Order: sequence, then structure tokens, then C-alpha cells
Amino acid sequence: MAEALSQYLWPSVAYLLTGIVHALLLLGLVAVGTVIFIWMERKIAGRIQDRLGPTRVGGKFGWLQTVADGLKLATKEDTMPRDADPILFKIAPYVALCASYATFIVLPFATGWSAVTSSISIFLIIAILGVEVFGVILAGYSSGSKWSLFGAMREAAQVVSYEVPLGLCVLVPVMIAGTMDLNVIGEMQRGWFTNWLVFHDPFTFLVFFVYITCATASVNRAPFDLAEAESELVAGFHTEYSGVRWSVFFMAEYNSMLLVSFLASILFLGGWHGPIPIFTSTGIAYESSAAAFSWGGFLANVAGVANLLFKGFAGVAIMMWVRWTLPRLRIDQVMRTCLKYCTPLACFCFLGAAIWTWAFPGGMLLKAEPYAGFREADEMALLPVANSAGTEARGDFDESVQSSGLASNDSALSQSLPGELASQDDNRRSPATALAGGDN
Amino acid sequence: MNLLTDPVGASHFMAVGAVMFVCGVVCMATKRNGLGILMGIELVINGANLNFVAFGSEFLRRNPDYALGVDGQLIALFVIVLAAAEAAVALAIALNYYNNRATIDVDRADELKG
Amino acid sequence: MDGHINWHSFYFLLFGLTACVFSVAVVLTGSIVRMAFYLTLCLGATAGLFFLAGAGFVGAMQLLIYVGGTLVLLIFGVMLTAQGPFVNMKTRAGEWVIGGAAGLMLLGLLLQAAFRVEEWRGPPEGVATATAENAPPGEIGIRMLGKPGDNGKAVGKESGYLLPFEIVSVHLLVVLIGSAYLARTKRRRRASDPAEST
Amino acid sequence: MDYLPTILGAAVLLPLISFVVIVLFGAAMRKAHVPTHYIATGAILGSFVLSFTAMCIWLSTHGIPEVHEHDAHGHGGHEEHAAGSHSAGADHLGESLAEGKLVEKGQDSQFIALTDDDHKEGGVGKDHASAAHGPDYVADDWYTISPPGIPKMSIGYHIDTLTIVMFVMVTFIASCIHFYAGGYMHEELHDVTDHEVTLSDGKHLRRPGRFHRFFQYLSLFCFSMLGLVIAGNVLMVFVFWELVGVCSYFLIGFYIERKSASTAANKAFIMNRVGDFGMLIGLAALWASFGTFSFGDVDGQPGLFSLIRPAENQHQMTTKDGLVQVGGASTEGESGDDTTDANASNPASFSYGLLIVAGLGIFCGCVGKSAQFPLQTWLPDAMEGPTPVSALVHSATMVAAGVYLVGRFYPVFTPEVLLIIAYVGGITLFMAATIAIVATDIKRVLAFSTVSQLGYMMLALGMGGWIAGLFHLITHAFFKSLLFMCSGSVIHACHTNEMPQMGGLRKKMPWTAYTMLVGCLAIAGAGIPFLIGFSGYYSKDAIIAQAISFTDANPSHKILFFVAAGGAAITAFYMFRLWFLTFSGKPRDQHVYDHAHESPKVMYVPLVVLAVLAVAVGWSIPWGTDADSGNHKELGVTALLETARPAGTADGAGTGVNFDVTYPAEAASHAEEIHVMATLVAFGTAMAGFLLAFVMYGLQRISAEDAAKQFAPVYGFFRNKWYFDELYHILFFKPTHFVSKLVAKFDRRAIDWVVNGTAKVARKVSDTGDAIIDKGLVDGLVNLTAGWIYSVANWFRNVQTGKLRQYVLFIVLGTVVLFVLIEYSSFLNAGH
Repeated sequence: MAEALSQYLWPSVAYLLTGIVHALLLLGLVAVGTVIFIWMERKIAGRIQDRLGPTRVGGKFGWLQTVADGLKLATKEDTMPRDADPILFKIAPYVALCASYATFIVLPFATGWSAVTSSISIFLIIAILGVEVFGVILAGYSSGSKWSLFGAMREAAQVVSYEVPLGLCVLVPVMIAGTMDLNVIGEMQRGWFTNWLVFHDPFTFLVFFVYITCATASVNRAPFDLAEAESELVAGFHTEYSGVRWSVFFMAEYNSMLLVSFLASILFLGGWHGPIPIFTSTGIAYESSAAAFSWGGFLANVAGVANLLFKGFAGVAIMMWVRWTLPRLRIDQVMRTCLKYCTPLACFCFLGAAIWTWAFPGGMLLKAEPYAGFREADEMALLPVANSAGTEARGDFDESVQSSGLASNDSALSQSLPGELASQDDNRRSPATALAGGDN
Repeated sequence: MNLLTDPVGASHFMAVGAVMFVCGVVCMATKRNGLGILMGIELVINGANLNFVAFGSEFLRRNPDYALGVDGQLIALFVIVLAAAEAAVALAIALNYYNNRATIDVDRADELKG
Repeated sequence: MDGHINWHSFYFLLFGLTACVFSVAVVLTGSIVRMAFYLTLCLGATAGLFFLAGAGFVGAMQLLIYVGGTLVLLIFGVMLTAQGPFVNMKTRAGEWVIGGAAGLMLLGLLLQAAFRVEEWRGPPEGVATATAENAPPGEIGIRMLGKPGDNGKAVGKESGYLLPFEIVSVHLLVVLIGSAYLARTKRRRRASDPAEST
Repeated sequence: MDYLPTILGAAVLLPLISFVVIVLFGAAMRKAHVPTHYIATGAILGSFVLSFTAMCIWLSTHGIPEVHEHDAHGHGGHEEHAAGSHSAGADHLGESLAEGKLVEKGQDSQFIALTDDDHKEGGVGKDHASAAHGPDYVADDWYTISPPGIPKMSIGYHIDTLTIVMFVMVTFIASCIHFYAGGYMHEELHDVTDHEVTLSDGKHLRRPGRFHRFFQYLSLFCFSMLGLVIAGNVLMVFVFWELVGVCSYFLIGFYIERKSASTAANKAFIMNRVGDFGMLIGLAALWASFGTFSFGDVDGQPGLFSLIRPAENQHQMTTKDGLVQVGGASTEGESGDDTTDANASNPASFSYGLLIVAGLGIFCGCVGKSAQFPLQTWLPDAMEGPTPVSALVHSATMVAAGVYLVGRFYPVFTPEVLLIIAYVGGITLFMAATIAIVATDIKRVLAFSTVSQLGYMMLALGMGGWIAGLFHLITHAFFKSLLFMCSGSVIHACHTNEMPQMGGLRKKMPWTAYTMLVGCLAIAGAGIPFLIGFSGYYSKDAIIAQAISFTDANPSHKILFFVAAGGAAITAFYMFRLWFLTFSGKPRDQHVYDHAHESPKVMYVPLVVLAVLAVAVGWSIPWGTDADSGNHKELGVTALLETARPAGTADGAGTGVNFDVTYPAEAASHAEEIHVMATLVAFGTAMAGFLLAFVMYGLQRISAEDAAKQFAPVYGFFRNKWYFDELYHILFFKPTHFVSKLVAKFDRRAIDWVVNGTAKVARKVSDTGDAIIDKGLVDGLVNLTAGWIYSVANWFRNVQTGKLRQYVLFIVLGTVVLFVLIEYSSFLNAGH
């Protein structure tokens, strides 16, 4: 988009404009998402508690209720306790929101549709997500209230602890794919739903549920919402917040939920690929994230985004369902769940999946003939090259390497490729093993 | 030189690193709070780390062949990990100190004075 | 002119200034919690600088370990050792002067060292550094497992890091146990009764 | 076959495991009231099962042994035995002997020609385990200790029929003894009051029971004995040999608080060391000469036996080049005319003397272990140990080890050594038998009887009766363990060892009495002549037959025959004296009699089992006929041992070089005339002894007291065990004391004076030096330096404020200064 615009504008302005548009799109997703989530939550809670939920304000199914809520929050008086640390108190909600919002920078929404293509995107997401707790702690501490402080402490302890099993769970698909690039992990699951990693082997199937548990805990949703246990801590770290700042915390929370749901879809549930490969089998979808622009591919990607959004919203709905169904755990139970069950289980699954992948390179239910596009995605993970070079490399790769046509800034990797390709009869070989094996 | 148009080099990174380093040192020298000193140490370490990464990078040099390459990143990784370890131990010591003295003022910890 | 904005340099300015400003803020602020917050921002900006230098993995690591882990730990320490909500331990003016002077001297020294070597000043003009790609983490992993890089242009300079890797692993384990031992709950002595604290 | 080493190795290790388990958990088990002996008994029982399995495997692979000699005589010719190459040669020798010919030097060539012919004729002949080929054996190393380059030291095995027979015997008897000991030692389960130990305050010692310790030692004992038997090389033999010694030390000194027990243990140990010293010399001689330790051929490397009796020389004693020649040179002059024969070995050409030294040395060890003259005095004292230990030591393990070793090393012994063995055995036999006549302690009678029987075995071995000696070892093991356990049962019932306080116990304890009677009959060699008999009947017959055959060949050594025959008579006498004194007649001590009771079942059941075997172990069971050769097969100890006979010894040990002695083939003693005569002699002498005992002690027609008074000097002489202890006291103890006193005096007077004088002078000198150099110069310098450092450091300590932040500043300033200095110096350098 930036390139297209730069034909008409100064490059710098075009660059800035593009960035702003993208950011606004994402922000819109977050804001609208939050509004929808609030409504969803109320309706789901109502249904689960055998009542109707909000109906009075108006609109079909009472959807105007949440708009009214938003108006109320925006116009509410913004109070601050006398003992609070003013700077930190004001800035804390934005730290939390920024942290959860910044993760979208590397999240792919469809084939090739990510703001920044990074080879370590999943790692980056996990890292940035960890910063969110910082805002919570700051909020809790700067409020000058013991309820807030307790809530913040609980949240910090819980989130820091749950980052360990969460990271381990994420490692399983990363290991199977051999890359930390979410684009590649998503592309790898193209095709029928049997290609989804959750069906890759029994261990990924198990670790998917461990992931759901840990993710729920790390975004502080019930039954792990110790940090804002109303009955004990009033409202936890945001006890003293009101108005817009409070709603910013709310946005951060719902945003995190949406994010972990997206991650669950991309890591385990096929990402933006549907269960039935309509666009892939008709051939109009992009074959890889490096493919040239085409309207068919664009259409397919739009459908993919819808797919991913659906999965993400479904995940959030499930979290709500869980919240209104299960009672809250005690803090020691929360910690025990993390340290005594989730962590060992995740370790076990990691080992199991490693052994399984080594023993059955194709996975359990994966089709005998995997999707051909993956091979290219595989190469892409290996080659930090410009997009055009990647398509060229597909044709006659050896030649391009010989003629140093690749604009790679890491010759070690490009040199390793011929040997790696020669031995790559099995398309499912992970890039990491190929790299280690073909390197001499 | 115009920083907005000219490419930056390792020197610029080193300058930022130097500022962080000095801030860390001053922090260590002036803060009486033990944890403040700890933060000063973190600053110092990060300043140094920045230099490693800058020297490892091939984009920041006149002649990319002279860059450290991945080695710089690796050393930076090790430094980060060791700093984390150091922070954990230092924090444990600070907590212990606090448990014994009910204060965290390092000026009170001068009993080793001979 | 406008078309020649070097975005790489722009981002460097952004992150570098953030880092510098907030590191100075760390020194100047009195509240320990604010210090921690400024430190977070400073370290986050450093992570950004790492990305700019092409060390994406290190940057992510920095975010994960420092900002996400170590600083949370630090905040814990702050909360556990803070008696009142905001504790200030005032530093005497003389110390500020001496410390500042020493710091300035050191800064001068380091800056002149940094800009001394022509070769470090950056690539020649016109080279597009904005395309700086982050190296994939694969090579870092392989090097950590002890395989020397076969980067043809720097033979002899690069070697495997298996031994340091192992040492650091063991070191981490030791630290984990040691700090758990040090920080484990003990009978808390009252400050008002120095006779008890032996 | 391949499993044999594994099976037997497991059989060896089982007792060791039991030992380790009891060592580790014994004390805990005692506290928990878990009987420890289940472990030990289970282990040894397991060993027995394994050994028995091994024997079955061996028999199934090698077939039931065939018997040649009897056939040869029965058919009066050897032409039809084309298949058995050995049998022909042996038969020939036997026949020539039977015709009264002496075996001349020249027969060797004839013998070799014969075997050559047989080989040509009997091409399809089955490869028998016969002497001409050497016995079948399995030998290999489990583990090699030494690095390559030096003579190999390894842990290996050497398994032949002898090994297997010994295994079965040892494990079986040990199993019985373990069972028995479980009952006998039950007192040790709880705290024990030792009435024989009086403490300084007049009370008796009270100590915790050592039940588990007893079984732990017992297990170790069995392990060492089995290891000794399976050992594949001399080094291993020596190690286990010493282990056996140390176990006996532990067990004899089991009641360590009793002074007599601890002295007896020490005595046994030291006496054995004396013998072992000789053995070490022998081993050194062997090693120096042959450079190998292993018996058999391992990995193609020839072992001791093949080196001494190589197959190329028809297993006759041979040398190799390069041996120490001194021995050979010294004997050359004396035996020059004996060595002219072309085919026979040429003793003078190799270090024959060294071989004699080796043989004598090894026999020295056996003398110590088997309590032969003149080291026999420890064995009776060893009665201080618990009776099961005595049973084990005297039958299957310790003393048997000596005889076993003589049997194992048989190929190494030269005729001279054998003759010495025979004489030592003879002296021991007679001396011990006479002492046994007058002993009153029931266990001592048995102890001297053991010494005497061991003398028998040595005598037989020394006279060339390899099978006779080892056969007697086996049979003796059974009936002697039986006898000891019976006596233990009696002691258990009466709480006394003295026979004069017993009498009439037959009615109180019938099981013990009749099983002991069986034992007495067996040791006396009772049987119906030429028909059937107790086991002792066969083995004693074989020995006496060997004696006859040997003395026929060497009339000048006729005395050995008389010793053997007389010994048989005395044996019968003292055994029945024991039985009559103990079990028949009227009770001499009513209190003891009233107190006596039959032992518990766990004790007398092993007695019955052993009694059955004491009767039957000597029998040979006909086992059909071999289809190929037409030879009879027999299943029996003798037949089995025959298959293990060391190569080259079937036709006698040859002729002595230094002594005038000729060894007939052992087969010669099976000749009809000799056999008949031996049976008659054995039966007659045993009968005479029995009758005398019956008259004196059974019917009490002749008063024993009167006889003792009448022969007072002889009686006293016997009673005091031929004054051996006193002799040793005068011979060794007193001179040592005297010399050590002298040495002590010299030490105190002369050496101390010199040492003290030197010390005084040195002190004077150092005092002077100290005053001038040390105090003045060195101290001054040191103090000066220290003072200076002190003042400097005192100044520096002001810097050490302990303020952390100050230190940081110092570091910063230091860095800045350092850089400035470097900068400045580089600036200066650039200026130049």
C-alpha cells in the first residue's frame, strides 16, 4: 500500500499515512471488539443464568445497551485518590492497553497479511504480552489503596507464573513447524481441517487444552480472576479507576482475550484457513505469503480474516461461557494448577510431540500428500529475502544461489540451502532440522 | 550531519549506550535505596549490551565484514540472562537485608568497614 | 528533501532519545516506583534499538526477560520493602555534585571513544539501511549448540557457544536455588528492637 | 555347556550376595526379629541347586563316564578297545604291574608306540576324557585385571569334573549345615549370657545375640570356598585361600569374649600364615618359571598344566627353553644316567629343582590349611568355634581346601614332592590317630580324627592315588560333617563336651545316636567285603590298595603301608570308643542325663539326610553300556573323578630324580590281587579296632582306666598331643622372647644413647644460632617490614568506608584516570 501511495505522494508521507491507516484499522478492531464483547458477555451471562440479559435500552437484542455504556463511561467524572501517585496512576491504563495492542503488529490475519513480517513473531507476541502486567502493577501500586495493591500483587504473581507453561505450550507448535514465524505456522495448516496442528498428534491435542487453560489464567479470566475478585478485593487493581481510564483497562483485558484466542486459532486451529479448503482447492488463494497480488488471493484473504475473526470471537465466547459456569479458584489452587499440573503437563507434551515428530514426520492425521505451498513457506522461513526473490527461488533455486541472485544478508544460510533442498523429499521436514542437517 | 537523512552507525548506538551507562553509574553512586542501585546496575548492563549488539550488526559499519556478526547477539543474550540471574540474587539479598534491618538504605550496610 | 527521510535513522532517533531521556529520568526521580517505570520505558526503547540493529531475537528476549520478568521482580522487591506508599531516601547535595561530575567525565570519555573510529560511524551515504532485516533465530540457536558459523567472510572469528551456554544454564539453576534459599520466609525481626536483631 | 560358567559363577556369587545383604541389613533384621538364616540358607540352597544343575549339564554333554580298567581285566586283553586310545596304554601298564613286573624306564617308548598305533587304528574313536588327551575342562577369564604387557592377572574359571563334584559336595553339605545351624544357634537370636566368660565384677558376660553375624560369616565362608574351587588361576586361588583363612578366623573366634576362642582363632590364623608363606614362595617360583597364573589354556595361551606337561610330549613333565637353569644344573650330576632315554622327559634339562621348590611351597600351604604335620596343632584348638562351624571347617571347606589344592596342582608335583607329601600324610595320620584314642572331649576326638583322615588323603595323594585321595575327601566330607553335627547335637543336649560325663544317651536321643552310628561305621569303613559297604569302605579300600601297589613298587617305603593299615584299625577303635562312651552303657552323670533331650527336628533332619548319603555316596551305579565302545558306564564319584584326572598322571607320576622312588599307575591298584588284599586288610584292621573298642567300652570287660595306668608314659604322651604345643613353645616362642629381650636392651642402651646425644648437640648449636641470626637479623627485618606495612595499611583503611556508593564512585574515577593515563601515554608515544 505504501508503495502504491508513494507514486502519488512523498514517500515519507505515504509511509506515515499507510502506517496510520493500518493502526486505525486495528484500533477499530479493538474498540469495536470491546463493545461487542461487553454486549456478548452480558447476553451470554444472562443466558447461562437463565435470564434475558440487557433488553431495555433498545436495538435488536439490546445491542444499544453497550453504546449507552460507552457514553456513560466517556462522560463519567475521572476521579483520582489523594494518596495516588499522579503520573503513574494516569499512565498505567495506557501501558496495559499499549502492551496488548502492540502485539497486533506481528499478528498475521491472513496469508501474507501482517503488519510486520518477523521470523520471531510468536516470541515477540509472548514477550510483549508479558509487559501488560506491568500496567496492572503500576495501577495497583499507584492507587495508594490496599485492595488495589493486593490485586496487583496477585495478578503479577499469577501472570508471571503462568507465562512459563504458556510458553511451553506455544513451543509445541513452534517445534513442529520449526519456526517462530506465525505466517509459516498458519500456512502449514492450509488444506483440510486434518492439517490443523491440534490434530497433528495426541500431544498437540492435549497441549491445546493446556494452552487454553494457561491462556485463560494469563489474561486473568475466570476462574482465574483472582486479581479482581469482587468479594475479596472490591475490584482488584482497578478499584480506584473510573470513567475513561477504567474503560481503557477493560479494552486491554478484552483485547488480550481476543489475542490469545487468535493465537490459539493460528497455533492450533488452522488460523485463517477454514476446515474445508474452498479457496485453496480452486486455486485462487495466494499460494504463500510471498505471492504476487491477485484479486482472487485478495478475496481469499478477506475470507481468511473473517475466518480468523470468527475463531477468535468463538474463543472469547468460550472464555465467557467458562467464566459464568465455573466458580473462582483460591490463590493457592491457582498456583498449584500452574506449577503442579500445567507446567509438567506442558513439558510432557513437548517431549511427547518432539518424539512423535521425530518418529512420524507426517503427523497423525495429516494427509499423505501435504499441501505443496508449505514447501515454499518452508523455504521462506529459511530465507530472509525480499518477497520477489522468494518467488524466483521457487523456479530454479540452485541456479539462483549459484549466481548469488539472492539478496540475502546472511550467506551462511543461503549456502546451506542446496544441500537442504536436495534432501527435502519430505516436505514436512522442519526448517530447523534441515538447516542443522544440511550445513557443512 | 543530519540524523534524519544520514544513516546511523555503531557510534550512535554507542553514544546512547554511553548515556545509559553513565546514568546507571550515577544512579549507583547517588541512590541510597538498594533497589535503586539495582536499577542502576540494570542500566549499566543495558548500556553495555547495546554496544555488543551494535558491534554485531552489519548495517551499522562502513565495512560490514568487520562486524562481529551473530557473536555480538549471542554475547548480548548471555548478558541478558546473567543480568536476570544477578537481579534475582540481588533481590533476594535485598529482601534478606530488609528482613534483618527493616530498611533498604545501603548506607546502613557499612559494617564491613574495617 | 522530504523524500530522503531515512526511516531507520528516524526510528533510531526516536528510540535512542527515549532511552536517553528515561535513563536520565531514572537518575533524577526520587520515587522508587517511578524509577522502575522509567527504567521499563528505557529498556523497552533499548529493545527497539536492538530491533533496529538487526538483532530481533535479542530485542524480543530483552522484552521478555527484562521488561516482563526482571522488572516485575524488581517491583515486587519495591513493594515488599516499601514501608510507606512512597519512600524517598534523600541524597545529599554534595553527593549529587560529586556523582554528577564523575558521571559527566565518564560520559565525555565514552562519547569521544564512541565517535573516534571512523569505521564505526556508519555505512557510507546512500546505502539503504532501512531494509535491515532481523536475522532469523535459527543461526543463534545453532551457534548456541556449539556449531561454529560457516560464514565465509569471518572465518576464525566465530565459534560455537556450547560451553558458555551450558555454564549459563548451570549458573541459572544455581541462582534459582540460591535466591529461593536467600529469600525464603524467615522470622521477621522488628526494627524497633535492635537487641533482637543479632 | 556354555552356560556352565554362568551357572557356577552364580552359585559362587549367591552366598556373597547373602553375605552382603546380611552385612547391610543384619542388625536391622535382628531388631525386627526376622530370622537371618533364611537368607543364608536360601542362598546356599540356591547354590546347591545351581551346582546340581551344572553337574546334570556336564553329564548330559559329556555322557556318563565309562569305566575301562575293570573291563580290561575282566576280558584279559586290550585289543578290542581300539576306540579308547588311553585305555589301551593304561591297561597295558596295569597288566604288566599285575604280572609283578616293575615299571622300568624303558616302558615309556613302548607306551608311546602303543598309543600311536591306537590312534591309527581307532580313527573314529570317540574322544574320551582320558589321560592321554587330558581331561575336558572349560576355562576362560571373566575379567582381566592387569593391563596388557605384564603377566596376566585375571578372574577366571577352570571347570572340570573335579570342580563340579567339589561344588556339589560343598554346597550340599553347607546347605545341611545351614539348616542345622538355624536350630543350633537359636540362642543367639536373643541376648546371650556367656557362662564361660566371667567379667571382673564376677558376673557373666551378657551381650546381644549374634545370630545374623554367624550366618553372615557362614555365607562368606561358603563363597570363599566355592570361589577357591572354581578359581581358574593361581592368583585367584591364593586370594580365596586367604579369604577362607580369614573366615575361619572369624568363625573360630565367634565367641570372641572367651579367651580360649580368641587365642584359638589367632593360632589358626598364624599357623595358616606360616603355611601360606611357603605357598607364596611356591607361587613365585611358578610365576618366575612360566610367567602365567592360569591352570588351563585360556584364549590359546597355554596354562600351567600344558606348560609343565605339554601334549607334544604325551603329557610328561617337560621344560621349555629359557627356564632358570640352576636347578637343572645342580641335579644333572646326580641323575645323569637316568635321563638318557630319548622319548621320556629330560628332567635334568630344565629347572627341575625349581619345580620341586614350587611343589613343596604349594604343599606348604596345604599343610597349613589341612592341618598336616607339623602345623596340625591349630585344628583341635579350632573346636572353640560353634559346632556347625567345626562341621563345615572339618568336612567341606577349610581343610578340604588343602587336599583339593594338592589334587588340583597334581601335575606340578614331581615324584620327590609326592614322596614328601606321602610321608607328611603318614606321620599326620598316625600321630593324630594316637591322640584321638585318649582324648575325652567329644569334639576333640573328632578333630583329631579329621587330622588323621586328612593324613590319609595326603598319604594317598602322595602315593600316586589321585582318585583315592580325592574320593576319600568326598566321602569323608559327608560322614565327618555328619559326625560333627551329631556331636553338636549331643553337646546341645548335654551342655558339655566331656565324654566321661555322658553315657547311655541312646535312649534319650535315638535319632542322634543312630545317625552317629552310621557315621562311625562309615568312617571305620564298614561293609560286607566284595559286596557292598558304607562309603568309607570304598575310599579306604582304594587308599590301602594304592598303598599296597605303591609299596610293591618301592619296597623301601613299606612303612607307609603299615601306617595306612594301622591307621585304619586305630580309626575304628577311637570312633567306636566315642560312640560307646557317649551313647551306650549307664549314664555316668545323672544330672547331665536328665537334662539331655533329643534335638529339634531342624537339627536331626539334616543328620538323617547326611547319614543316608554317608552310606551311599561311595556307591557306583551301573548305567548301561556305551554303544560305541562296549564299555560299561558307571555313575559314581570315582568314575566322575576319573574323567577329571590331570593329563599325564594316569600312568603314575614317573620316577624320582633325587630319591629312589617309582610311581606305578593308579590303575595298577585295581588289579585283582591287590584289590582282594586291600579289602581284606582294610576289613581286618577295622574289625580289630571295632572289637577292641567293643570289648573295652561296649562290654567294659577291659578297664580303660587300668590300661591308661599301665601305659602311663604313652598315655601321657598321647594325652599331651605328642607335646607339640610345648615343643613349639620351646622351639619358637622362647628363642623369640630371648632375642627380643636382647634387642630391646640394645635399643635402650646403645641406640637411645646415640640418639639422645645427637639431639643434645643439635640443640646446643641451634640455641646459639637462634640468638644471633634469628632474633637479631631475621626478626628485625620482619618486624620492620611488618611495621611499615601496618602503617601504610592503617592509612589505607580510611578509604574503606564500607559505603557502597562511594566504591562505585571510586571505580568510575579509577576508570577515568586510567583512560586519561593511557590517552596521555599514547599521546606521548605519538609525539616521539
